[in-house]
Amino acid sequence: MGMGRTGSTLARVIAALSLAAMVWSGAEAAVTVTNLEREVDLTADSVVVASAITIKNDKGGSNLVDFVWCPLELVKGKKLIWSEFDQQDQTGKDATRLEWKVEGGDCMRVSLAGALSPGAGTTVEAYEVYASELVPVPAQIRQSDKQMVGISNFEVVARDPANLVIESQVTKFYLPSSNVDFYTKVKPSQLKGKEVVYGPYGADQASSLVDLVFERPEPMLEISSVVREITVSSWRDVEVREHYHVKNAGPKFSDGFSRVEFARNPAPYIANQLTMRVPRQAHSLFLVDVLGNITTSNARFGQDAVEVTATPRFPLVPGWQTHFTFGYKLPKRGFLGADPERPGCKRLQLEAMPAIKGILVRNLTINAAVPEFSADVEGGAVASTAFFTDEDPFRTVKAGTATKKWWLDISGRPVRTLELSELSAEIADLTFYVSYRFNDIMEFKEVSMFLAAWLAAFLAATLWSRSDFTLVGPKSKKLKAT
Amino acid sequence: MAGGKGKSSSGGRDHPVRAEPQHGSSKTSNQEKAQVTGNESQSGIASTIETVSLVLIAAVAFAIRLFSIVKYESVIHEFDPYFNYRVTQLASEKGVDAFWNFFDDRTWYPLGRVVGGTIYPGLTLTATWIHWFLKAALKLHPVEVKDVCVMIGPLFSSFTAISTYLMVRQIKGRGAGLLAASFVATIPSYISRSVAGSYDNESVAIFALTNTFYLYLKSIDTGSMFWGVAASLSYFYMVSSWGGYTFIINLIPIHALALLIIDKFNWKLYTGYSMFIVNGTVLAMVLPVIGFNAVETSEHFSGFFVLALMNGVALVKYLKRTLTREAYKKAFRLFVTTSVAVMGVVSLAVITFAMTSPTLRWSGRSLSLLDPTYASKYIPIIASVSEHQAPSWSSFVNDLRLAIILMASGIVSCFRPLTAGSLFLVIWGVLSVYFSAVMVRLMLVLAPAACCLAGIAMSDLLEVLCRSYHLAQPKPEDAGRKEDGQARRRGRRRNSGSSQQRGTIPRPLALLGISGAIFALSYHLFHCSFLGGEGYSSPSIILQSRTRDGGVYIFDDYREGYSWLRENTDYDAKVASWWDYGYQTTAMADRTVLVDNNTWNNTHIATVGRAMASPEESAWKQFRALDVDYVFVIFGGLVGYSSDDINKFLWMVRIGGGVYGDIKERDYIGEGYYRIDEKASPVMLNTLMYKLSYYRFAETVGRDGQDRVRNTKFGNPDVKLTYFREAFTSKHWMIRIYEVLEEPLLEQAH
Amino acid sequence: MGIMLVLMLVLVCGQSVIAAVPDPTSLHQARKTLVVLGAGATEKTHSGLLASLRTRSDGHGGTMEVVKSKEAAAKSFHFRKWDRWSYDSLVLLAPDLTHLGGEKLAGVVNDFVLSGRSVMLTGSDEMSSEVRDLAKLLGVSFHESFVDGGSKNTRVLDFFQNDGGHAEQILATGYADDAGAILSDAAKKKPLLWSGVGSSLGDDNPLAAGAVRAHSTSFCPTRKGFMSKKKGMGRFVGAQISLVSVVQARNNARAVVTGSIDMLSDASRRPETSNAAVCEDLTDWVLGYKSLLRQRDFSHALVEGQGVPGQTQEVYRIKDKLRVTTRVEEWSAAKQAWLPFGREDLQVEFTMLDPHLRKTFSKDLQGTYVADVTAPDVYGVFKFVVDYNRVGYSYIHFEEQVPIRPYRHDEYERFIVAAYPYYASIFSTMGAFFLFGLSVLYTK
Amino acid sequence: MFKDVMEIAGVFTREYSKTPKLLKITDCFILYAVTLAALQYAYMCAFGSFPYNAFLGGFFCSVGFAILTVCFRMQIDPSQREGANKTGNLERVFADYCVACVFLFFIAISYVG
Repeated sequence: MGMGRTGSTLARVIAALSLAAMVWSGAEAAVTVTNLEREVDLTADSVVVASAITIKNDKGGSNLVDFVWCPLELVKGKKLIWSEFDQQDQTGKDATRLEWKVEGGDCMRVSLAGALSPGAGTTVEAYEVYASELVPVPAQIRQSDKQMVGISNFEVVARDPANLVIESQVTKFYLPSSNVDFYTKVKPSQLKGKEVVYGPYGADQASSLVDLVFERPEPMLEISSVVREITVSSWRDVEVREHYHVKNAGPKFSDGFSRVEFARNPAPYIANQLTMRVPRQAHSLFLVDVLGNITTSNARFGQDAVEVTATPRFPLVPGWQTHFTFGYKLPKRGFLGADPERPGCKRLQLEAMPAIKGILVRNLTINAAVPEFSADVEGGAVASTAFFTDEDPFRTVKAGTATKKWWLDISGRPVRTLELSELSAEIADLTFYVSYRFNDIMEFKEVSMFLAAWLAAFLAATLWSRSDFTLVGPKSKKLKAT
Repeated sequence: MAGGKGKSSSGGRDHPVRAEPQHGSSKTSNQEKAQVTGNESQSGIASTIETVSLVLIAAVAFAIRLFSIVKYESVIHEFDPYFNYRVTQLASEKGVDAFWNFFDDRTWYPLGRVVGGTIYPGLTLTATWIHWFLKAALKLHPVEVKDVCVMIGPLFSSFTAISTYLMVRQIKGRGAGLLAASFVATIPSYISRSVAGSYDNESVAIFALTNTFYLYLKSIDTGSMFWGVAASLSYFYMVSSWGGYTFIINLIPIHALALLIIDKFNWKLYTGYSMFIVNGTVLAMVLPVIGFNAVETSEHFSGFFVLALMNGVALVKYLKRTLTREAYKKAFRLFVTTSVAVMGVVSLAVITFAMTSPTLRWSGRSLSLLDPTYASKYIPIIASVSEHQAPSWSSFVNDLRLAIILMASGIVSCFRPLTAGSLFLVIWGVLSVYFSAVMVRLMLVLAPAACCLAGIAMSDLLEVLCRSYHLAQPKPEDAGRKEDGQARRRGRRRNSGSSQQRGTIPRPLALLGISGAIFALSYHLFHCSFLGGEGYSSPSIILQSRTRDGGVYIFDDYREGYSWLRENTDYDAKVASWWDYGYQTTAMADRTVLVDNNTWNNTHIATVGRAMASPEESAWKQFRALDVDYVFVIFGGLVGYSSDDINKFLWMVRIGGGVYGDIKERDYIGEGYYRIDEKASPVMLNTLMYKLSYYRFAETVGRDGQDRVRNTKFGNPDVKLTYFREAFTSKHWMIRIYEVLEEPLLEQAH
Repeated sequence: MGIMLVLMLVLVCGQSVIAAVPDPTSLHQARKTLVVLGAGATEKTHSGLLASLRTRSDGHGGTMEVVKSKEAAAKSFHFRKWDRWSYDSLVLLAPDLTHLGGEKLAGVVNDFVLSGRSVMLTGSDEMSSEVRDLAKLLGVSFHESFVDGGSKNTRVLDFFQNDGGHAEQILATGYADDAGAILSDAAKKKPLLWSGVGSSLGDDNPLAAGAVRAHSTSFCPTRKGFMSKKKGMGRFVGAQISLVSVVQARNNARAVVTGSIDMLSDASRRPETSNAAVCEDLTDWVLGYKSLLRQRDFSHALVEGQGVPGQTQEVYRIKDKLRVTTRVEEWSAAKQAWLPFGREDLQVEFTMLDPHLRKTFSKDLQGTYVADVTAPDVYGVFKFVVDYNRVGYSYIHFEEQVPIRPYRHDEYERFIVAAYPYYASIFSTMGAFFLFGLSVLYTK
Repeated sequence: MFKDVMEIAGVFTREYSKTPKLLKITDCFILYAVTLAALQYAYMCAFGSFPYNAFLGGFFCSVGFAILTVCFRMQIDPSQREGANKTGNLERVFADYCVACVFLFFIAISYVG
């Protein structure tokens, strides 16, 4: 999932596209999935399904350039938040990121890297991330109990109504622990260690939904909302403030929270620490909430990043939540530069995800404020696929503008806002940019303001010193007049 | 935010360090001033030095109060300020109009509190307007209300320094003024109430106090109505910011009376005084919190009495001037008889009027001032507040240090010569000594008086020394002295002259004396900054303890508990606790409370005290009746935090018992005195307070473990709770929050 | 209705254990009934009851299962997993039952009720101690005989009001008058043929009530030599004996407890007795087919006072006139719909610490309850309290907090006539001032 | 006794006639204000003190005006200036006086409402 990989594959994707366009032929070639291996990862916050699809271009004389894949048909009633396709080349050494586009509500037309001649086959790796579907089972536990979670109605016998025939398939579930309370049995299915395997099933297997209930030692944390306020100052650094609302979605304690219990055996699913990673140039970090500094936090300045481990004011017991603000400053150089696309513009590019990593983000809002009086401001997510753009099929992406008053602002500085929902840690990292045109003369705004203030004060002082005998002045004149 | 904080605080750190030598220098310049005032009327250079040193003093006054920010963080400190802070926020968000009509439905549930009519608005409005100014005029948008509130204390103490300087200069010349200012800037007992973050009424009130006195003295000195108006305005500010204004409204008449008695009456006094009383009273009545009290309660009567008297005197004098001698004699006799009669009638009326209320129309607090034993006898709530106790002598020495020593000699030097101003200082000093001896809180009123007197004493001392130093030179020292009509100047000339004749101490001794004085001053300064840094700048919500390796260990339990309440309880949840924590709960946890630090309703507080003192089941019933969802107690037993609820519990019992008969103090006393160990009374061990405090405590410290506050074993190690459920306990067990359980869904048969 | 649709969906793809039926917020969602047959009750002996149960549950779009006590007790029987229940209501015709789905009866059924589900519990003279305990948990204590030796269970006797001279075959007529919330008038016309173990309710238990009480001549033999004059034995005598007890938990879960399984049998469904009707009513009630209320759309608005009339405000001022409206609906199982509630005795209280005023709602044509109240002359945080608590009907308790504020500083009346002299004096003084000023300026 | 009064009155009127015109005017106004205050007090006693704040406003307004005027009178009274008169000329005094009066009226009105 590395950023590098995304970048490197862009060229290949384009090549693939042109190729696909070349060999395009009207007649749709029929495709068969000879083998489907799905690996469902339930250890993380969000459900990750990695499937190896071995397709074969069987009957039909024409080449196969693309095929339609309907993950939402295969995984019933789950919310897809990310998907990508890679195709192994013959050597099987490195993979090609495949281009796809949405087709019909919940299917995608995936175009292969190269056309498949009749009879030939290849393996496409689909990688799908679904919003968390884990529910605590039971909904309430005692503090001494283990935290059991379950996933329900998962289709282990995938049947794609669209156009695919799946000849044989296996579905593997990877669980966070080997303590499995319950799993629906569909022969042949077996539990070994932290793994539940369903299949292999033939083409004639009846579709069947399964439930799994298993222990989850880690806390079910989620960032229900985070607002990132990025302020570019024409003098000082780039200032970042992240307002978090974190909560633990685990099963509530029916018997309340006991400090003794917690001291005796701190259950691992009680989150007592949050770690944040910010770029290594970051400085003057702080962590506050409404009541002031959160004193118990320390930062490690590493080679590639600063890592802050913060202890919330109180341990995040399942069902509890907390709000706090994490802030840091970044030097301009390295983040703010000339915009390559728009001459004469400055461009700030930052990572879009907040500093707390590895936790599902329900709602992310980015407000990037650029210096006052800067013109034609643009901003948004830098995305390689349909994701995070306006035509993101799986989430709402709202972009807007606002103004914000900050140090020594007269009219307020322009702000670009971007709102995203359902961002999981498994998603390839995503960057945000804002680009604006700024007249350097404006840099002297602050200075001139100071001067003005000084003048005003001076004038006021002189007026005051004079005002003493203006008290009598007019009256005495009047007297003289009379 | 904290980035900014970091900056400002680091600035704060090196500021005092940087400021102290300058302060020393300002000291030396002070001596020059002392002799300048002695020798010649001000020259340009002198006045510049004067201004510079005054500015420096103000800077020091500001800087010396920033330790709390440096050592902890920019946070509001005590209990009361949290309410002020909350109201300030409201005022700055919703506007001043909303502030006046603020009906607070989140405190004193279910009674609610009319805040607009029961609060002294001075402090909060000041902060609101400053904040507004910073935002609107200076364009400092990110500045938060909190920062302003935190900084109010230091800011106004530097103002106090300036106004003190002005006042003492009015009385005793520049040197004394500067010295007094430098004393007041660094006097510990004032620092303790005005460190950064102690956002309390007193922090602005003391400024208003000194300022009022300055303007009043100026007005009776110049006899100008303008200054009279100014004085009454500043008195208005005082009234609007602190209940202690009654001190002024009594002190000034007493002073005026004294002046009448020693026959120092003149038209200036008349002008200044009458202007002050009339305008001041009307202004005070404008405030909703004072309202008709300004003419109805006995605190204010003395003013009118003296006013009447003064008019009489004025009339007599006038007659004396206009009438011929013998006619005047007759008239005088006549006048005296009639006026005596009238006076008798009036005073009779007043007394009957006063009799109409049981407390003779004295408010409880001022009664407890006149009769120190009153509160403990009748009003346990007032008595229960720690700052209403009488102070220990050590605290006098500690808090006033050099000032208290110099004060006496200051009084002496005030008598030579006795001007209106110096007389004022004397009366102020004496009265405030008495009051502060009754109520430790009023040490605050003593502090400025002591400083002024000390300043005067020190300046006289230095003056004598310097003069004797100068006498050695051949140059006759009173060359530049010009005639000036002011009584003050004349007085000064006389005493300087006399001191000159009274043979001066030899030069080396003078030098020695000067250096000694300098040493004393700098030692005083050092001590004060030490106290300011160590003693008085530790917030009560963040506690600190030294670890063995010299590091600091922070107990942040209060905020832990409050933030838990804020995050994880329903917004409309009702939280019950002892009243000390009411303001903090409403401000920090933002939850509805039953009682808070504005102890206006004894009964309601007694209800909570009674519930805390009842056995679990009946307590549960009482709390359910009040819709209470959560109860929390402060418990220091684990870490030895001594001001916890168990130690306050006896007050709860007393206050509860004061209203409800079923609570009897003696039931809670085990074997002679109040205790919680095995010998404690069964009733005590059965109270809700005990159970909530020690619930599952044995599991941490062991069944025969010790309570680290009481240093005893605790009576009942295994506490069971059936109607309350532990909802949260902070890291060091200091704040323990319990949920009041619902009624059971089913009623079992037995 | 939305809830019900969701429910249907769940029932369709219902084989999932986790996504099981949520706890019913109201009994009308109770769809899946489990009937357990045990000692003294078989399809044969109780065919009438079972038939009527089945027809009703089918008619009201539910499902019903009948199982023998043996298999119901077995661990394999799937009654609950974690906190998911597989049934919504439970009819226990098995006095001998000790376990349910492998768990102890008392415990599991208690949880079942606490989760808002309903149970009908029948005992008999051979009931198990678990049944007794369960009854105790529900607030009904079956009588125990202190006859030395022998079983603890002993039947209620009545030598006067009985059937054909058998003292154990009581003809009870002590129907509670609950305004038809539980028992219809038809049922009350004829006596109830009842034989079994009597029970008594705690006096301080507000949740339990006796639907049918014994006649004053009935008693429960507690010792050799039947009647005991000993104090405290009162609850074994006459109307103190509850033959059929109804319990409604504070979460509106319902329970019927009776000591007689024969009462429900076909044998006792005779024309001259009302057993059929009574059983029908009781099961109707316990399965939530009748007397099921819900309250919604509580609203208050200003009628006259500070602010826009007809507008709902956060805070009202003292002495404002307010209008309070709410809807109360009763579930009609026949129509499968919520219909306006018929009765008129609903009250609203305006409370701070204790009620400052109490007003009975009046109904308008749409069946909305309306009451006009005037805020008292006391400021504080008040509560509107609607509390409806009648035997048989589900409880309605609703509170809404409404602060009442005092006058604002500019709302007091100004320019009072009595004060005109003072105003006049002020202005005349000002006039005097100006005159004086002029005179000062011009007398030179 | 009564004779004394008469005599005193006589002497007083004789002496008083010496005082300058301005002072006489001043005295009139003082008298006016005082009587006004007295009248209000009587009214309050007679008709009850319901709009108490109005009464206080009016009363203090009159009394204040009276006292201000007395102050003014004292300051401009030549017979009373013992020694050199520091506080400036008539204009200065009168300016002060005006300020004070306007201020007094302002707060009185604002208090009455």
